[in-house]
Amino acid sequence: MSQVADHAHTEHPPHLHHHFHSSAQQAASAKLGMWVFIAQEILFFSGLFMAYIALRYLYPKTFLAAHEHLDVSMGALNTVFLITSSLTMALAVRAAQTSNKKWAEINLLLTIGFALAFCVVKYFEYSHKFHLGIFPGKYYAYTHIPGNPEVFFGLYFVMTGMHALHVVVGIGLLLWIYLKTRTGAFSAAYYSPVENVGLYWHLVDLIWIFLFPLLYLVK
Amino acid sequence: MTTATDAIRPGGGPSATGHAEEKDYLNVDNSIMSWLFTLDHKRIGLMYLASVLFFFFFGGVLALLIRTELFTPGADFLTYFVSGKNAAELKLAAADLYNQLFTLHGAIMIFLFLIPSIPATFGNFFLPLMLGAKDVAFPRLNLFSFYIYVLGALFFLYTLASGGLDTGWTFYTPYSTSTNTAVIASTFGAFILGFSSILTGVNFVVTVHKMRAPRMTWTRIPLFLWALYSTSLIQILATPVLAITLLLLIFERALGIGIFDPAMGGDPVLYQHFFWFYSHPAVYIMILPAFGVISETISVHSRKHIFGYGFIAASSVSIALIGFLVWGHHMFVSGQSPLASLLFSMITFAVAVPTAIKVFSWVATLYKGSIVFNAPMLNALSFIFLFTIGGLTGLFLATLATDVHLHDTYFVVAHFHYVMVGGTLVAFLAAIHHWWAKMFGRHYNELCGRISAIFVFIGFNLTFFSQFVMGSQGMPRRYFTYDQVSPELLSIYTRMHQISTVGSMILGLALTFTLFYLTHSLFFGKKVHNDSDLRWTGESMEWKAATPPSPHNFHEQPIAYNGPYDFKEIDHSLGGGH
Amino acid sequence: MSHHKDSHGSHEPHVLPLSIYFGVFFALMILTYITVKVSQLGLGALAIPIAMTVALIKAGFVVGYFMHLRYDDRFLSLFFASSIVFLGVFFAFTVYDLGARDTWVPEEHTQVNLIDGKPFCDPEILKNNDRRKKVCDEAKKRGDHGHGHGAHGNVVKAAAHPTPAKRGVAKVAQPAARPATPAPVARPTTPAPAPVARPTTPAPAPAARPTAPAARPTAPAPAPAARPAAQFDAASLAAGKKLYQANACWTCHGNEGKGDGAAAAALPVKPANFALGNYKYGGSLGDIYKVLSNGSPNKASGMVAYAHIPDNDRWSIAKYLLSLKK
Amino acid sequence: MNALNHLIATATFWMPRQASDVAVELDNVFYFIYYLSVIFFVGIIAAMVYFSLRYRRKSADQRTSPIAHSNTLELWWTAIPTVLLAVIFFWGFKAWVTLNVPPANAMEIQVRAWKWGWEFTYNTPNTTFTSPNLYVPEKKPIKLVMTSNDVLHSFYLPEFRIKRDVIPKRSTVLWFEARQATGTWPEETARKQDPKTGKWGDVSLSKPYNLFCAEYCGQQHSMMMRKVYVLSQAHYEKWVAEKEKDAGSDKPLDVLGQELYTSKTCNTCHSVDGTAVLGPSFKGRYGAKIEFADGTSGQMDDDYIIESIEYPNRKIAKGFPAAMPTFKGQLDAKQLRALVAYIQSVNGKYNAQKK
Repeated sequence: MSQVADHAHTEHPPHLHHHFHSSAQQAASAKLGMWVFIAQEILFFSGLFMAYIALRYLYPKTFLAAHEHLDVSMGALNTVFLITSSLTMALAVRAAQTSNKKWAEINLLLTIGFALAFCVVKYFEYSHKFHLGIFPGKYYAYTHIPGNPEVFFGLYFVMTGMHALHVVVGIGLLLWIYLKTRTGAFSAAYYSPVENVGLYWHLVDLIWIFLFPLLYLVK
Repeated sequence: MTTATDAIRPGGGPSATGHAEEKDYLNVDNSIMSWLFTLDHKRIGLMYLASVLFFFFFGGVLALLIRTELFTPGADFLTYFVSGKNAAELKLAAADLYNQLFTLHGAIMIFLFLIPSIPATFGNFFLPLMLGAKDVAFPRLNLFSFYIYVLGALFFLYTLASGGLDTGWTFYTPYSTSTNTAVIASTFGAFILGFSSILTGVNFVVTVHKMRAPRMTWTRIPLFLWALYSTSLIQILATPVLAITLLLLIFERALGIGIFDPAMGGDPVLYQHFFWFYSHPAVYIMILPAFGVISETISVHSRKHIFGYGFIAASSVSIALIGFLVWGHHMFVSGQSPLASLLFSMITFAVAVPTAIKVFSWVATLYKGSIVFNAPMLNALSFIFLFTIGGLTGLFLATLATDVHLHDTYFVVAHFHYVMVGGTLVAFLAAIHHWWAKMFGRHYNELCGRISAIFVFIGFNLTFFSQFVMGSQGMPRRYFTYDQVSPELLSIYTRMHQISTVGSMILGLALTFTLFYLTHSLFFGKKVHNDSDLRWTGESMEWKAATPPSPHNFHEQPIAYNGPYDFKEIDHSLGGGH
Repeated sequence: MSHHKDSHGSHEPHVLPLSIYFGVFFALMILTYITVKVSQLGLGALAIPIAMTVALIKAGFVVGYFMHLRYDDRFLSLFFASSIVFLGVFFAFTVYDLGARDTWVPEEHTQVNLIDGKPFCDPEILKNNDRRKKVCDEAKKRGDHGHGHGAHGNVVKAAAHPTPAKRGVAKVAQPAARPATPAPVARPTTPAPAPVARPTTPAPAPAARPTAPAARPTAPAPAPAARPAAQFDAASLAAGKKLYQANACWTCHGNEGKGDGAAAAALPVKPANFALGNYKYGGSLGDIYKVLSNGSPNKASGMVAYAHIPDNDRWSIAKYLLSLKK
Repeated sequence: MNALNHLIATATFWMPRQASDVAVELDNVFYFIYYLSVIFFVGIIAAMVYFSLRYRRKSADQRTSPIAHSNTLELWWTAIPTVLLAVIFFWGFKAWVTLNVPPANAMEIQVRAWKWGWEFTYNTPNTTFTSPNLYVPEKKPIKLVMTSNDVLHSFYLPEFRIKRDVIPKRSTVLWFEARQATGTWPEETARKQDPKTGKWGDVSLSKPYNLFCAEYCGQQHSMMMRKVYVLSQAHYEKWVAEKEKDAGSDKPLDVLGQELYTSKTCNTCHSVDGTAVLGPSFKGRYGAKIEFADGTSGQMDDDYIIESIEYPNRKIAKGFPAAMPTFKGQLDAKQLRALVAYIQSVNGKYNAQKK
């Protein structure tokens, strides 16, 4: 593999791909790629928020009546979990940047723990609704909410379900990063994967920051 | 390091004078695994080329079936393909078949050919070469997006097997949520294809930003890359909305969540907003790369610097941005509020201006050039002819008053075929002929190339100009039979349909002929030993690489001393110019 | 911007001090607490803007510090901002369309949501919604309060046994009378809760009333300048008059619509006097049509919903009532 | 009929015949854009062909000009198209406003689209009737209030240049005014030999307009076409009278009774589930002895019901306000019997045979 002329003075670091000239270029490319992916995710969720706005405009009373059946305490708990997991994720990235393997592993485990807690709370919330007969769309069978609650709960399950799916994917990524950290793959010179998974996780938290007030709180 | 001064001979690298034993990207490793799991952007480009062409011809066959059926007002041709006890039952079964034919023709052509064709094939192949880079920024992501494309295509084939699709490529609710054809399978297929498009876009944006050759500033990159950069912006920012729309449609059918389905309390016009917010920028995804190819071929084959480089680059990006504001002109008669239609119509006229600038600049490039009528140039000139008609007829559809009459008629069908087939397909042909020698190291038969360009032009005009007349006379779109029409309209429709069907036969033959002589040249075409054998070369960086390029494109990093259009034939003593 | 300007060789990461991380964390916690408390004050129409601004501030913290955007390459923030702008464009145009649908022709307003606010098992709705009919019949069979959520219902406060005290949860027959005063029936074009524009300011703010041409197109088209209140076509006025008689509206509203019908004496809430034009819930064609279709928002009044009258007849009656105004 | 031939003559190469004044206006807009486009198109293509031929490569090293751009040229070919586009936009918008705002005195017809057919409902002072094809008087603005039963359809009259989608659970509006009659009522016919089959048959002489469905709606999207007949005012009234005559219907008594129970809004004061609203409930009292406000009492039988409908204040039930209006003159004998039958069926005492 012929070396590019201006690369002679540093030996070839293991993580550098052949088609990049310097690890700075590679790190910058990875970060730009991740941010472009995040822009795309934002527009993906924009469709759901647009559906929320349109349906709330069509059914104001139903939305008010139906969202009282959502449990604010569970939602708030989830918000706390996600924000703390965001903190521990940021600390994990910082630890990787300062080649502090031990703290990186601890923070990653904490992040995974909070993410799992989020899923558990979500499980209880869903199971309680199913118990009441509140199923999405045409399977809806709870007669105590006036107006058109099928639409509200259909939207509720799609939005929180899509977000929960992203949380589960996030947990998978975090596990993959955790295993690679244990094998000592990351250091101050090469921490792009940790940073990118961190960006993805903060995006998941960002989405929930908007989901929580819109669905659970707004009167 | 070869210095720029002795770059008289375009092939800068030592391999240019090397002999056959120097390995190029094609014969470096001939095992199947090396092709299927390649990370080389050139090989991925070729794999895209093969699959894109397969689906193009598959969609083309569907089109020929549709045209043959419409040759006569009544239901006759398709009744041979269906079974039924009596004439009425045969007619209804044939109607279902017809609906599936035009739906699959639309969906396959758009999702599987038009969107990936130029960006994924020539973009993958030439973007790194033109930037002087070794590969795209994320090669594994590039291979992953190819296999997502294949997976999406498999879903479409599965749809064919399991009951077809009869909702039209637009999947409008509430019909798409109530019909019993395989809507979920095809929407999921389109959803996956969307990701292939997004990831290609991510790859291209990062590559253009971060991996340009030394001294290659933003004003020195070829216009083909400006077009691909704008296309990638649209792919990244518009396709996710299609993804969420199709997902909601799948939930709508499976769970009946009632966002779009009026039976459950939703609003079908809201679906049209969601759908067209993606689908109008998508038509710019299809046409912008074609603009890029035409800018390249026109300037190379008239050996002249492109006229108004800055304006063309700026118009590519501005088309991409304004393209996001105009989707409502698809919904003027669909129950959209009159004031919103007014707003959309106003902004749609704003998009027409940059497109006009491009066409004027291409024609101005020909002035005082040294033009040769080879296959790429003939296709480029026919592109300008056909795209000008396509663009101008867009004015009728953007104007509020005339769109009410012309919406959902054959006028619209003719308009978007002039822009898609006359535009993107003809540009695709121009690109294939322009870069054929560079890609495969073999020459196609020049006479065949010219004949195919001319016959595609003739067949195309016959097929679709007649549809303009039929459309403005009121013939609605997606009609299986038109025999109950009043007599004086019936005579017009029948004559126009017959001309159109004959034209489509000529177009079909011309394209099959093109496929034939190109594949023939792959095996028996004259080999290109060194760059002096090439019939033409450009000044952008892909011409500095070997023919066909080596696995890692360049032996040493090329430096962008001059712009992509500073041909040696340009005589600076003639005065004028910047 | 070519890559040569970046630092050669290994890439020194820009590391933030720990204090910033924990500072941001506490800020987020406090902001979350604020949102939850503010939402319980029940500010009505103000709730959404406040909630959104707080959410935006929180998002700003996460994106700026946790995602490191403040210290990174300017193009990243540009790209992130562009995705927000396109999101805003998508919202602005669609909400603008939803809001302005029937500015020129009243019959065009979206009728799909007329069931909003009606009880779930309202007999009118069940007539043409057999899915719901099955659900309501099952609920009746299992006793009226849904299947067995009884005791541990406290987790979901509102879904507790339908105690009439705090929440007028719908008894099957009686429509849910929300304890709050009957909010004026907002004309469907001015959406009661301001549409949620999620982040920052989407490009063209969705003005409640489109500025360009006046509410009615006063362009020099032969169409009348403004639609005068009482001047509808003779045929639908005649049809309206006939239906006014046939459906015994005169029993309460009187023959000339003065609200002096025979039965008016017995009604707790006096019927409206159309001759004087004192329409209690909005004087436009759409408002009268809505009261006719949904019944009077004031549940105490005897004005029930006449949804069984065909949709177009209701429009004719509404026009006839408008034409009674002297 | 010669007026009709003149009308057919208004068809041009690009456009079908102009059935309304609005169509004339729209054709003007169409042809304005058409000629503008032809000018631009010819200009561009002529320049392209001329440049390509004039500057054909004659020798291998033919010199080319270094001209790369010129700001003045760029400025002009941006400004001129923008101005022209603005003109097109405004003219289009002005014509579109007339298209979209129905005049106030337009005659209203209800249109219902369903999977694969149209139905037009006419509200006349004394009855309502439906017709599969659209019959309209000439020179009179017609307003169509349209809704769909199932999926999206689109009401398209090419000769009137108007089109509007028809959406389920929502009504959309469209208006037009026919310039001239397209035939008479009853239709004049002439015996003609069908060229293909050679059979003699009488062919109608009227030349109706076409009604297409323009939004894809499934299997028979192309087969739900209908005709629009424009009649002179006199012929139209004759047609309406004919249609009204055969608009009556014969449903079973108690079903007719139930319809009257809601259409005459008895349900406002009398319920059918036993609970009293304003007046006594129909259920549970049929055949029983009931007291009246003036102390007397009597049996609630068929005669009492009919009497109370026509003269409510004669025997007012005890404990209920004297608020019932008289329906005398609004219900014919058959309808009264139908209401009695319904009250019997509510109390389960209805037997179909007894007329």
